[in-house]
Amino acid sequence: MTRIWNNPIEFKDQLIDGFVAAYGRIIERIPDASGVRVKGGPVADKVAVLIGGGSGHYPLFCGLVGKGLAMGAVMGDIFASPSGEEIYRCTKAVDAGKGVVYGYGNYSGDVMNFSMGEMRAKMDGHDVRQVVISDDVASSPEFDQRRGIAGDFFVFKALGASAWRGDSLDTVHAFGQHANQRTRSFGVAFGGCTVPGRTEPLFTVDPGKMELGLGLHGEPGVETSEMLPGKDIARMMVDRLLADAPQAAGSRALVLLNGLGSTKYEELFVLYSDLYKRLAAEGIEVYKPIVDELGTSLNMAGCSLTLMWLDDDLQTLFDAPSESAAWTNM
Amino acid sequence: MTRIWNNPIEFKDQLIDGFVAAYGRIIERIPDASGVRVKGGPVADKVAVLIGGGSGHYPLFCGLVGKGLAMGAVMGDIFASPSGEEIYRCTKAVDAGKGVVYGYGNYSGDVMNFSMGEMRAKMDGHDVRQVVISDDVASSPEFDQRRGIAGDFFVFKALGASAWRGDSLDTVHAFGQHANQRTRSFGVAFGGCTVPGRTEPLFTVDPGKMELGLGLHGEPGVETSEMLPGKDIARMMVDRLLADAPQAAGSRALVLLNGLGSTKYEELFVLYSDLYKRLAAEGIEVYKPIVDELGTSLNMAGCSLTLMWLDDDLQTLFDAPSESAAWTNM
Amino acid sequence: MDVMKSQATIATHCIEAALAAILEHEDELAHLDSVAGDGDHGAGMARGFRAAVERARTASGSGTAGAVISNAGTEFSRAAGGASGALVGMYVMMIGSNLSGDNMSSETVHHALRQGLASVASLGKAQLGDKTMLDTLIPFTRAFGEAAAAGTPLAQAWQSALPAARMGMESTKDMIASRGRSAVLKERSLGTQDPGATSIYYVLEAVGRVLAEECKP
Amino acid sequence: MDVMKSQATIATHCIEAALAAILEHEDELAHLDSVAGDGDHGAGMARGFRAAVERARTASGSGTAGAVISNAGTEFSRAAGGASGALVGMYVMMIGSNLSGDNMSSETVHHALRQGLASVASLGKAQLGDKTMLDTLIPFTRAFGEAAAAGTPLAQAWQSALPAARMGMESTKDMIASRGRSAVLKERSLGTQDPGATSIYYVLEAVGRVLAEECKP
Ligand SMILES: Nc1ncnc2c1ncn2[C@@H]1O[C@H](COP(=O)(O)OP(=O)(O)O)[C@@H](O)[C@H]1O
Ligand SMILES: Nc1ncnc2c1ncn2[C@@H]1O[C@H](COP(=O)(O)OP(=O)(O)O)[C@@H](O)[C@H]1O
Ligand SMILES: [Mg+2]
Ligand SMILES: [Mg+2]
Ligand SMILES: [Mg+2]
Ligand SMILES: [Mg+2]
Repeated sequence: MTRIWNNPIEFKDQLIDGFVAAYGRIIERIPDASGVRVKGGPVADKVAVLIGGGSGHYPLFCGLVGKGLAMGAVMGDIFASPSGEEIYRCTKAVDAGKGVVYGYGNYSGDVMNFSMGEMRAKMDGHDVRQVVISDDVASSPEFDQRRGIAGDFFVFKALGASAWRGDSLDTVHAFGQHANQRTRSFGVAFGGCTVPGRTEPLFTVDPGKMELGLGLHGEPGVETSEMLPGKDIARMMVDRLLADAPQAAGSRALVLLNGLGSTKYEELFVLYSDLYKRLAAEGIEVYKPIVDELGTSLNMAGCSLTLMWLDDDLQTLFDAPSESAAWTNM
Repeated sequence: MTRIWNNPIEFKDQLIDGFVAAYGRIIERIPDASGVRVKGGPVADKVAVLIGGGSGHYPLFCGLVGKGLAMGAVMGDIFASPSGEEIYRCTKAVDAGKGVVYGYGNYSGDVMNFSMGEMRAKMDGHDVRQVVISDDVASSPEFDQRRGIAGDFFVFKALGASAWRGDSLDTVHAFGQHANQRTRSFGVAFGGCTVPGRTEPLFTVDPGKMELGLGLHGEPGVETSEMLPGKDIARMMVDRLLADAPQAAGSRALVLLNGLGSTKYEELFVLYSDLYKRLAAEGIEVYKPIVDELGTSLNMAGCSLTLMWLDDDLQTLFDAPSESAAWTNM
Repeated sequence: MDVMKSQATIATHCIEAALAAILEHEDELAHLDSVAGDGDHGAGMARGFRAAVERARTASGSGTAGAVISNAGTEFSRAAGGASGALVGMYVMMIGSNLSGDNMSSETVHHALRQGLASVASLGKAQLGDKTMLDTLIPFTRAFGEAAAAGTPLAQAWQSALPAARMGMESTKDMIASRGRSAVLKERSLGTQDPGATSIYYVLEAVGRVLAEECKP
Repeated sequence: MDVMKSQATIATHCIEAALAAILEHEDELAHLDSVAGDGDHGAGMARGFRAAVERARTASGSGTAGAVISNAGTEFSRAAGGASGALVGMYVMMIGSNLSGDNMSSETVHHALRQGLASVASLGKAQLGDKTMLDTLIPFTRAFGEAAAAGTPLAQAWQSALPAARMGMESTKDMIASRGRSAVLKERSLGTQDPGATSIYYVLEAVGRVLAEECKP
């Protein structure tokens, strides 16, 4: 459960305050808005990638703002999309005149609010594109109806790298869409999280059970299963992802095994010890795997596996250096 | 609780296997030993820093092996020091002929095992020094009786940077000692962790209470207190650390607000929003603060605050670039 | 319509009553939203109406009822975020901006309610039966419209439409969500009333009480 | 001393019996260690003895009792890790390497036990009353020494020393730890028996049973 807080109503503002105080060497607060941008403001001649969504998913979203990554992040309350007004304000604060690409996970609240923000920003003359991430294969059979979960990270990395090397608005947008098309995730949950100020978790999982197809906002899974040993979870995750692999996408893939909050690194490595064998057996050539927490749901117990099938463009974008509070690569 | 495992007895081996599979671009397994070292083996003409301890604390210890950081890590079972034999084997596997500095937290098991490892390595002609980290002010009034907790990270960074820039064995060792002398931590716990294969947590905290002076191995705190709002926890942490500040150490300090596992980033940022004000009020000039998980205790709920008082040498060492699975800075 | 207080003041009281109703039911709304959603519906509605009340009070001195309400809606949206922030904010704002002048008859209010409803439907692309707040709003607006067409004054027309709204709200229990977060969980949402349909009913009910008290015909 | 089986075989059986005793009490040891320590004592002892048994079996064919035991101790240390890995491993190894030849009398065993004890004391720097395994080992070794001096054969001397070991173990309940992990917690450890003092007692007891069975005088 969430234990450290002063007043639940002020939770988000205090978390932004603390984040900005801690990482002021990388980011700065956007004046009069619930968001942050790269230190020093938008960088001339670069398309700005603006990412965002509800809070409670750190390092999504503010932890991924910095050189080679997003130009800014707009931050909603715990599990609540930021409002159209906040998105509009942040759009103005990151646009260097080259246009803005929004990147966010596909949830109806986010879609509505980002679209309202876009509408207002366009009225002010900002050129805006959207990449709505839909990697969660458990959430719908139709690709563009799916939710966005930890796959956000790979798409943001592609968007950010494309923007920072100076690509045009159309190109950045196209790479973001392309990255999303090639990204798939599947998650499992073992226990729900508790939001600040409440004492009961959003959902509970019976002992000996697990939830398949978790949501990143504390939503329970789409079905319940017996709790399985690591190697069976590994098999199931790989099977579910490969059953839904993008067409003609080759065999090279980035891999992210992502912890949701309380499922810790050691467990993830044990799971990975089965995953990598399984992926190899299925002919997947894994590139620079990551086992970490890159999209959390407060202290929810669970994890997800994401694959992004690579081509040379996406590999180059992933390899491009970046520096942010939560992700730095050289 | 720890939920993903196949067989508790094989937990450590599988976690090493998974870690090595995931981060093979940075590290490699040390043949015939429970440890990892930088990919390609020890680097000629450099002192080797060998860190280690029980597992369950990721990114301590294996996550901090890489350029600019440790040359290798020796990994014990969950919460158990690695054995003298394993330490001996890893010492041989990292020494490039310039000597080895051990860095580890002060626990009696680790002290005994590292000393046995050292004894055997010395018999084989390896030049070995030790830096035993003792940052936890709650654990004893006497400095060198104290446990090592998240302060390990700052000491390892100093050791690693000194070794990688080519300092002599004596110099690397001296910087490590110096870094430890200037490092202080204090932690609080809200709930215990559960080790693989068990269903009960190591300790429980009554609702509405918290434990002061947590151990990094799931040991309960040294005293119990009422649960406090964030700003009062912040005040207490700062007070406890400053009451024990190193003599004549100036006012510039690195700061690490470290999550133990289930106390997540948003909570830590809320806490930091009070901490930074408190530190400023006490005249501490904070340098590159970190709010992250750099020393965990499986899924224990709690956090600790670490300060390392800087001088120019230590600041240079902290700023030196490094690249490992869990910590990269440019 | 004959009122004792200024219509802007009544409008402000409506927003205040909505906030009070949401705060009273905040835990229940959180619980409903946690079954198949993310549990934040109570907090989000409270956040929105808290901000809306502040803005309404500021606007109330100088403005018309319409100005108070549209300002409150804009502020609701900004502060609340989330799906309901966008939808309810838009609803309130569109009602406000369609309440022309100071002529608050049941007919002008009906016109405003229809515009509000249309904007929610077009923003959210949901339909009757999708297990959303529309399942409360559509029957409410229809029943209100019938009363208005029959010449019923505002406060009574509002009262007379509440039972339809309540039935609509309750009907969401037996629906499978197909819009919003809970849509993913399909059958899991069965048996639980939709949080948005519930909160908007509480709001309508609270507004009804203010109108009954303060709009003396 | 007159034995039916080879002493190396008996030594192997002792290690096997120790493992069985630890496995039987693994949960209890985990629990004792979780009060003021890190809860891994049962797992660590089990890990150590599991590896020790394998090594003992391999060594048993060709070696003496001393070789079996010292090999088992080395392997215990390597596999177990932790404070008890170092200490118990060292203890077993030193006993083995001080059991000269095949003459396993109560006197030679007493000599070996004293060497084992001394190595544990010097490695861990603990004393009687510090709430460690020494509180079991010191009284055990003293009582065993007295019986050996009186000419009691090995198996009986061992039996006769167990009550002192048990009393030592039980006395740790009322002690405040001043060595090892639990030392930090001081008063918190009061009332709980020391895990290391407990596990080593189970080991001594199990070895006693093997000796009673297999060392026919
Ligand atoms: N597309 C939509 N159209 C109409 N109402 C919707 C839509 N999506 C969600 N809702 C309503 O919003 C409610 C959830 O609001 P809330 O929990 O505040 O937002 P979020 O889903 O972003 O957490 C649902 O119960 C439903 O009534
Ligand atoms: N310095 C010491 N001297 C003697 N025995 C010790 C010492 N430190 C620890 N012990 C013993 O080791 C036991 C704990 O062992 P274990 O839990 O396996 O190791 P760890 O403390 O490394 O987790 C204690 O109960 C105590 O009996
Ligand atoms: Mg929400
Ligand atoms: Mg231990
Ligand atoms: Mg919700
Ligand atoms: Mg222990």
